[in-house]
Amino acid sequence: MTDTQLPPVRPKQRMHLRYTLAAVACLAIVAWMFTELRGAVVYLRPVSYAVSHRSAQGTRTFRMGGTVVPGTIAKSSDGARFEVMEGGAKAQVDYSGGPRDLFRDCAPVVVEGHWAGNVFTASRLLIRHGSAYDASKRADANCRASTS
Amino acid sequence: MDHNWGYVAAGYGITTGALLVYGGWLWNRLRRAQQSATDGD
Amino acid sequence: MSILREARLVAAKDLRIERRSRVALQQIVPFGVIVLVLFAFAIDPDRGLLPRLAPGLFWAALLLASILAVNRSFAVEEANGARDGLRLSGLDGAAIFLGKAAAIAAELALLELVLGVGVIVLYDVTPRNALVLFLTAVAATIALAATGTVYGIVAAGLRVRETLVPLLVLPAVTPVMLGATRAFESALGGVPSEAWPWVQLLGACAVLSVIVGVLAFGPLLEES
Amino acid sequence: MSRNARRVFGGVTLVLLAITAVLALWVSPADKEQGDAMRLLYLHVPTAWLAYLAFFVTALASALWLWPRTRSTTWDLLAGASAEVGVLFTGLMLMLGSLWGRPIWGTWWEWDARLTTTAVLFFLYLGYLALRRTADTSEQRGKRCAIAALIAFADVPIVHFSVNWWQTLHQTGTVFNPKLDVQIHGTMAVTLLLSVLSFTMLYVCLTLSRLRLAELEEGREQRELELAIAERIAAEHPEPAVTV
Repeated sequence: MTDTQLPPVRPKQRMHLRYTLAAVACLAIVAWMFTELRGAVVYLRPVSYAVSHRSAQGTRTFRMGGTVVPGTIAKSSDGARFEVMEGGAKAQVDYSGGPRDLFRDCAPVVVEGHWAGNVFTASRLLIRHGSAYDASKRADANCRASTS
Repeated sequence: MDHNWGYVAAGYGITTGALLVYGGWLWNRLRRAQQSATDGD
Repeated sequence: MSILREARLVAAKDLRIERRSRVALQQIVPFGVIVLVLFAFAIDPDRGLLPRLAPGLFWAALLLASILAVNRSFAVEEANGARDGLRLSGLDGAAIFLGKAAAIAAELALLELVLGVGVIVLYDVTPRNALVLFLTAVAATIALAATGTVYGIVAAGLRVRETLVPLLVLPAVTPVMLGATRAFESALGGVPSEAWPWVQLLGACAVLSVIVGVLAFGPLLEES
Repeated sequence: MSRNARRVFGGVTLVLLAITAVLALWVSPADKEQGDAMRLLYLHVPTAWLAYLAFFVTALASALWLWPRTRSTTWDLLAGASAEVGVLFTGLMLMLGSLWGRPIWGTWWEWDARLTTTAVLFFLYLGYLALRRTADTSEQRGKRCAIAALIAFADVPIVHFSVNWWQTLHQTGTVFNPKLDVQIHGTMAVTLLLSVLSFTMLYVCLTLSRLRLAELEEGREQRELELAIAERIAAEHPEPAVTV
């Protein structure tokens, strides 16, 4: 009598099935992360994207990443005006803020600010740097060679 | 170009300090634990 | 599916306790509203800032209140050896997990409604893109409730459970907080199409946290 | 390891660390782009690598503890020891990265994917250590800590691949990038390699010492518990007085 009222013992197979299903689902999510999620986490927008989505962005603040076009830097007392390029697109940047050590022609930069007409008004300027290290030559040799 | 030796010194200094503090703490505790282990037996 | 029936049983039990004790209604919801008001005090001088920060503040308030909900959900099992009863009930561990998480999710949904009205009234936010807002809220709620339930059982039975739960849960739900905030920002004031990757991320978080809970809750309940 | 082997290993580690310091600070040249700030690489990269390694060891030991056939208290203690050393190295890595970012990027901290996920990693394992400390008995500790460690480890690959998946301020890997294209050469490469090697040996020293400490303390607690039980039994059931 009492035996039948006791809850049934969970079969081990059921746990195995569960682990298999979980593993399949996890693998699917990982695969999906590698393919789909790449555009999800956006720290910065490349110049080409920022330029093509200029009207949609309005005057909202975002970060734009690109390379300083050689010969376009005009420093002022409280910042600098320069152009950045990426993916064939160029944008004029009006930066007001402190100077940066590594800011110069061909420097890879991130500017934080918003569009004001065709000019990007930036309040912050960050310098990215590459993953290559060398004692004798600069990492931006390609940019210099292609533009000069 | 500014060579930023200050940041380098701070980085190496803090790392050395932290490792020394942790290592010293570990060494002390280990010695005391070993002593009490041999005392207990 | 007996597992869903068992889960409904556990969820109904938890919700019945909450309906009778009124802790959720009289303490957790007011707490969330107070947090919302405090944020407004902190940012008061700059009126234009509040609507822009509203998505982040909404989810931060909800997150803080959800810690209370998780603690409450496991506090009711602490008294009178109720957790032993649950363990010996013969219910599937996965079903107990789903039940408790569903009960927490229901409380969070109620809280989201109240906080949503609060944000509209106090922060001067105009709701837009209802579909994005709804999907974001659903995915984030599932992820928050499931993660909270997992860490709730991890900390169950320890003397310092109340203080340990926030330390464990808050870092683990940062992706949810981030995703939900960004999706809400895009829906309310930004480019709505930019919300979809975040909604997908939230969906992935929800699925993963439910998987972890289904697998780990049973063994953890046995041990606690 | 025997007592002597431990001493030799520890001595070699210290000598290698000293050589690394000399190479990193004096012998190795400054980077053309970044100047001497680049010398922080020789500490930032090994500490980052050890954070990964330490948390991997924690996850592996936790899994071995969870599997019934290999269950042993040593795995649980090793997981705890490795996580503690890992948190130390993660903290150092964040500090070094911040000191490096200030002169080069122009900011102490930035919420990009790599930095954010690393901060989350730090707090996940701080929580894990707190969980270990608050469990009263080793039986109570084992399973919940092992599962918490496995959940937390999911963040490690996300941290590593974040710079390849997403646009970040942080650069991609110098050595372990998708193309395995090593972008450091000569004295710099030798210094980095030696630094990674000596720090890995330091990790082994610290973790094994921490494990031994944990074992000694666990053993002492066990002995004290047995002693207390024996006293309690003796107090409740006094030996019948011998009547003459």
